[in-house]
Amino acid sequence: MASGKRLDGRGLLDHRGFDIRARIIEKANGSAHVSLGKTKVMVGVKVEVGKPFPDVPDQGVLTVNAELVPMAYPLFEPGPPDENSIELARVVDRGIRESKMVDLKKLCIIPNEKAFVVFVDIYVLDHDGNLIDASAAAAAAALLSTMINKFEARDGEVSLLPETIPLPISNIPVTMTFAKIGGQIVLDPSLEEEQVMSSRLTVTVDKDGRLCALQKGGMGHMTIRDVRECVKLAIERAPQLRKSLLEAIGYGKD
Amino acid sequence: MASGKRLDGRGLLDHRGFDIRARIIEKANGSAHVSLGKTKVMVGVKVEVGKPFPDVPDQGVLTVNAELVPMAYPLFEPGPPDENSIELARVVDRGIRESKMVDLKKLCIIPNEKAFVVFVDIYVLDHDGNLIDASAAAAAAALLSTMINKFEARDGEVSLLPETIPLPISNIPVTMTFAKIGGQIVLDPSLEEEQVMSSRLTVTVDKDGRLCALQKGGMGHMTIRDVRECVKLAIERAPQLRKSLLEAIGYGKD
Amino acid sequence: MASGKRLDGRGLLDHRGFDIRARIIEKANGSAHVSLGKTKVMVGVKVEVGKPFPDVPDQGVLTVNAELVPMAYPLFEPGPPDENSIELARVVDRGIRESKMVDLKKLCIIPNEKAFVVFVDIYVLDHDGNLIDASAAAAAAALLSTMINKFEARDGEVSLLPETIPLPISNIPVTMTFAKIGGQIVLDPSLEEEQVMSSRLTVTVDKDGRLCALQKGGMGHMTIRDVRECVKLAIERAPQLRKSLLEAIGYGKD
Amino acid sequence: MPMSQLSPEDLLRNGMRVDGRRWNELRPIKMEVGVLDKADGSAYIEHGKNKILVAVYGPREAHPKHIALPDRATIKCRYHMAPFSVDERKPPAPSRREIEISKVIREALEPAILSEYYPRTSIDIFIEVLQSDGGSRCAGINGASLALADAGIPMRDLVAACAVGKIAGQLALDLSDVEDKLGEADMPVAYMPTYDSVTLLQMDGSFTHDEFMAGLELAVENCKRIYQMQKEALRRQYLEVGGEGASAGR
Amino acid sequence: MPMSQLSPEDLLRNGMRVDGRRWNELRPIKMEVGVLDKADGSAYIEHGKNKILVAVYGPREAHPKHIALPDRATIKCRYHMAPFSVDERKPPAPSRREIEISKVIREALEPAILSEYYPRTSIDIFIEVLQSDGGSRCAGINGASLALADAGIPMRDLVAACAVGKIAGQLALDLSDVEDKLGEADMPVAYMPTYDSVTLLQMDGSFTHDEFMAGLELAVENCKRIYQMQKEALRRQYLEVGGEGASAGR
Amino acid sequence: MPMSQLSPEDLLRNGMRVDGRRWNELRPIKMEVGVLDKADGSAYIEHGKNKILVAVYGPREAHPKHIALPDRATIKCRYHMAPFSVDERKPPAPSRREIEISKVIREALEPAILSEYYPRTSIDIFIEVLQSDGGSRCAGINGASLALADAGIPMRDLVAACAVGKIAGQLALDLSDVEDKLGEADMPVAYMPTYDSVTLLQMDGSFTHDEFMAGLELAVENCKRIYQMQKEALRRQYLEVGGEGASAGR
Repeated sequence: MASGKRLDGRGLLDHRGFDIRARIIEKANGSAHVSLGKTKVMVGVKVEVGKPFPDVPDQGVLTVNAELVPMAYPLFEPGPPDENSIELARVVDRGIRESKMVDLKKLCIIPNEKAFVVFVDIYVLDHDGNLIDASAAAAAAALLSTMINKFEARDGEVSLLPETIPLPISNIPVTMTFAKIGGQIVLDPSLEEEQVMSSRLTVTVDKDGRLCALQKGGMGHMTIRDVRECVKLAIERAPQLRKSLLEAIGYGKD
Repeated sequence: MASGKRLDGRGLLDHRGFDIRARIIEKANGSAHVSLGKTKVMVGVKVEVGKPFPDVPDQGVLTVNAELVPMAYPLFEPGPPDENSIELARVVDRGIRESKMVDLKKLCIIPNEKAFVVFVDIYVLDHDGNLIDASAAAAAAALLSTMINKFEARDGEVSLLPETIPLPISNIPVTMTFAKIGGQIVLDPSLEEEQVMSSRLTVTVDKDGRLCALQKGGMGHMTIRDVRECVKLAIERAPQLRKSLLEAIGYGKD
Repeated sequence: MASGKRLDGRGLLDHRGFDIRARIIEKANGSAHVSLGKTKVMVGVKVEVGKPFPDVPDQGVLTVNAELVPMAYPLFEPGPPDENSIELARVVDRGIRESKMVDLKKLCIIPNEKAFVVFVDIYVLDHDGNLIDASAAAAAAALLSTMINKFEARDGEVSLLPETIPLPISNIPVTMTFAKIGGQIVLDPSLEEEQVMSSRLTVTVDKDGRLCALQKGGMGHMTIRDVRECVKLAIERAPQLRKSLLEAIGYGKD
Repeated sequence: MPMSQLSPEDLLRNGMRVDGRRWNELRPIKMEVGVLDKADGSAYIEHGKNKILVAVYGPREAHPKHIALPDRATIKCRYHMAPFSVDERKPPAPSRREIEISKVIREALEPAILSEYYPRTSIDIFIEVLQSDGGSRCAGINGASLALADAGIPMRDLVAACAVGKIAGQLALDLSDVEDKLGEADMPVAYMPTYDSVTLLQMDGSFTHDEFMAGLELAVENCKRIYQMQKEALRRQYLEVGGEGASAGR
Repeated sequence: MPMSQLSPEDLLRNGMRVDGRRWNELRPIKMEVGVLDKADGSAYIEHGKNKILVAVYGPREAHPKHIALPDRATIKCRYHMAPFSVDERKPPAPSRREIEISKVIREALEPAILSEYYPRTSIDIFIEVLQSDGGSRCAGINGASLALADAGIPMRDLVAACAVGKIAGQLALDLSDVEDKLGEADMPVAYMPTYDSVTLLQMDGSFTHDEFMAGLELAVENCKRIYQMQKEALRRQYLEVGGEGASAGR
Repeated sequence: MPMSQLSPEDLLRNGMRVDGRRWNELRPIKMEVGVLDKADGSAYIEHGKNKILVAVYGPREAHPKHIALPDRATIKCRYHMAPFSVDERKPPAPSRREIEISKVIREALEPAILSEYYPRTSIDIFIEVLQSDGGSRCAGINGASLALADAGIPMRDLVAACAVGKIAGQLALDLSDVEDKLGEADMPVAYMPTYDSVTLLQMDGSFTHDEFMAGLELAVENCKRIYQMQKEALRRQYLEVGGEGASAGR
């Protein structure tokens, strides 16, 4: 890597590129399958009618869950979510939530009583590194593809109508993960790279170039200088990555 | 077994015969203790007032649960139900449910609001083989012995009256399990036989001689010819077995 | 110990003495930290509005929970409560409940509908023996320090007012544990003593000198004669111990 | 629904209890030994309406291995109630009450077991309450003693247990469920006659010192009666099959 | 919401089913082998609207060790539904239904696996249902056979599966979800042609003896058709990369 | 109930925060080392209303054994909140939030620990939040550094942590709970001065690039101040007992 090339031939800051297919699970309100190199992640979005949280009675509910199913990697085991799947879900959740991607106020049906509950389920199918970025992209694509039913609320009863509209979206966050390996910073680490990295930094950038989430991971430390560099790079790269994501799913065209 | 005799002296298609005692747990609405050879199973039925399922708002609820308590066998362990107890409960459940043994429509109290919930709890006490047939017989006997309270429903409130009536019954299924051992088919396998069988087939037959449930088990396969034979035998034998079960508990006499 | 002296220099029936600090967790309704030798226990009391139990619809709810957090002792492990923490919680619970320490009738807000729920959470921080007595003292001190909100109930809705009043208290139980070591009975065993004791007896005495709870523990037996002696000693010692507990927290002064 | 109509004063009328017993009377007790096939030892006990089955496995290999002790057998005990054993269906997962009772029953039986004879093994006691009506932990201990003996586990003594309580202001022996719920105190006691020792002692409610002293004596006296019944049940079982002793097993 | 508007009689109109099929017609089936990177073998199957991914790991070291068998490989199988695979979101924890299906699928595949070749190892089959629409256990078995072959696990035969049911009083092949829910019977069958044997057989509903006989024959006939599709899928995969046989793996 | 009456604009009035602090002011901090008997190292920290106890066990035998690493100690970390530590009672089972925080705290401390000195052992860090008021993960890290030093675990450096956030449109140091909930961003930072490196960095909310740069600098500056307090706390503890260094233990 001293020569500026990585094991798989990429340059230090080359991204493997997303291959995205949206709307592939007809029974879900939204869905997307993302390949990032050999990493494969599926996200399904289900929208149901439930109760708003008491502390935000005028908003819908968003919940993100991740499963590292044992199919994806020899060391993943069935069972309740472990710290890795919980961290993954929570980092993706923060990117969506803090960028205000989904306009939760528009998902309230009857304040204090009824609201749409948006379940974002991340399903990791094949693990070849950088699950966070693949999952964040799949979650974004799935949400952008999500259709919800129109409804009528009358006397506290809600009936869903057959007609559907897109989920109200007000931002599109983009997530990039950098790894520190040897003395170098690389973008979008592969599994092999993750196994030797000392630390990683995940940066989520919203449509206005603002940071909405950061997460350092890994057993090592990262110098202040490296942190600054990663954040700068992420802000620079975000618009291009967002554009390619939107193009891949044809967002805004229909 | 080449000679057509089994280790315990039975002929290939001899049944060990049920020894049944019903109504032995006064605190339960219904109960039965069944011995099948040295296998011992207790079933208790509790009937409580609950809520109907939203997709069948005009029916009572039936739920079957099985516990292989560690007392029954050195390898049974305490803890949440494993695949064996879940399969046992679900096979017994299907026999009861698909034969429409319990008339669930008559167990609705107020549609969408209140219905009787029938808990059938199978408790395996001593394991000497063929738990399915012993449990199915015990469940049937317990349900046939079950008394429920009359009730008054007024303004959405239900009050149970002291007077009791039998649980509404509209069919009586009978369950028989066959095992394939060597080249032979045997009825009602003992534990020793289960340990060497290649596969088993459970057949549940309703009062009109119709099949209402099948379940193949075991690590081996079973030829189409054997399957046909088992089903034929089960349909032939069912009436006699049903008769002996009803006689044992004195059903229809009181 | 033959000489009537214990390893730590105490006489057989010497108590290590409680060091008590109450009202140390501002976010809790009540709290206390108790040191008993090197044993340290924290108790926090939270009071929330919930539903009374159907079988006592006119009473508030009291619930005692204990956690032996792994910080406190090398052999304590994280996870759901084990038999030791459950026994600890239930013994402390019985002392409080059976002495009628908290006047639960006064904690009902709307019968059948709303009542105060008092959560007593025992948190063992450092384990140097006799967790029961330390926890019981901490729970008593925390409850004595507990303030609850005044409330207004109108049309089935409850609103809590900012003004607070003390939790209604009608008794103050005192708990003492004796251990049988060699042929001797000792009061307030240390961890070292617990490791060699054959059995222990916990005695809870109410303000009128009545027994309200007993619990024998340990793998050994205890002669009838010893049991009688422990109970007699506990009843004799209770008033003095209660007095020192109340003085430590300044109860009745403010 | 008799309970909802009863008040505490109804528990004792003219010295007569709800089920017709006097204050110092035990409920009818039935004991049977060796009732299960797979277990190494077993017993069935009816005590009033309590119906309890006990099985013992062991001494056998300790599982998982790390629970094995170098100097004696590990005793495990599970007290468990069938879902249909109580008025309202009990979910199958062990409740906090069942977990505590499992512990105190184990500690009630351990003093009687010569566990030092079988280091590195495990002796497992399973108590299944098929119907419960007050006093099931005592009845479970009585049955477990028999099942241990039936398994041939060498014991210092049989453990016998019964409870003493207080209803309508009076001491009363062996409370039923309704008496326990409406009564003022309950004190289960397990006792080894040979040692004049308790192996289980719990109490909740309110006892004066005098009531406690009298109650303890009443409990001990009736534990001794139950101890005789246990011996009789073992004798019945083993004389029938050829006269082996309680701890000789099969 | 088409289901709430349908009644059982609507399932068959003029011999035509809701999705336009005849009584003895399978839904469209698509099979793809070797679709995952980390797994030792994998397959993706679409069967009507069912979308199912299967991965196989092994033979590999058994974990935990105590599950290892001295004379053959331990087969483990997990059938699991994604939360978004069904109409109402399914919580991630395995349901009782999933646990039972995992067991019967394992027992449907074990007869085909030459597990005695790999003692003390474990062969792990993971079936993830991404979308479910009736018949997912059969489709899962079909995919699992392919994934096992793709992993190079030596097999006696491929296992092929399909279901036969009864709708509006008539036998019907390969029920969809709505047909299963409104229909009168469903019988999933897994079959090994070389042995003329079933490896899975379940049924619920109501079948006369004659209906059962006819249904079984219909199921077997269509298992044979699916078996040919499986062979074709393997041939496609391995001819492309150089002609290895089904059980040769990579 | 002050929160329900506050709006985001109330958080900063005339440059003054709700609790009277300026934008760049830390809350009062109190540190105490060696407060527990059984643990190998311990510390108690108050940071504003946060009250946190930290215990360290180890290096000790790894349990269960399979977690042992051949080349270094396994670091385990549990961040746990007492049920009474927050406004509404928290159930005892670890929440998803607690599980994530346990992971990031472990990864904040690992870079400082010379774990390679103790292969095959385990070093266990237990952080119990007795009262929580915003910033508890940073306060937990500060306490854990002290407890590790108190346990005599050799370290590359002490780790110091604090958070920077944004309230009413302005950067603000060390947010309290109410500021965090009503504010626009929060960024906890853990820092090793000797390496000028972060070991924990999280952020949620909204920061422009400039705000981030300024915020990071503010955080680092105050981590350095906390670092001095940590050294002082250790000096106090060890000078009193005879002048041992931070990593010398007892």
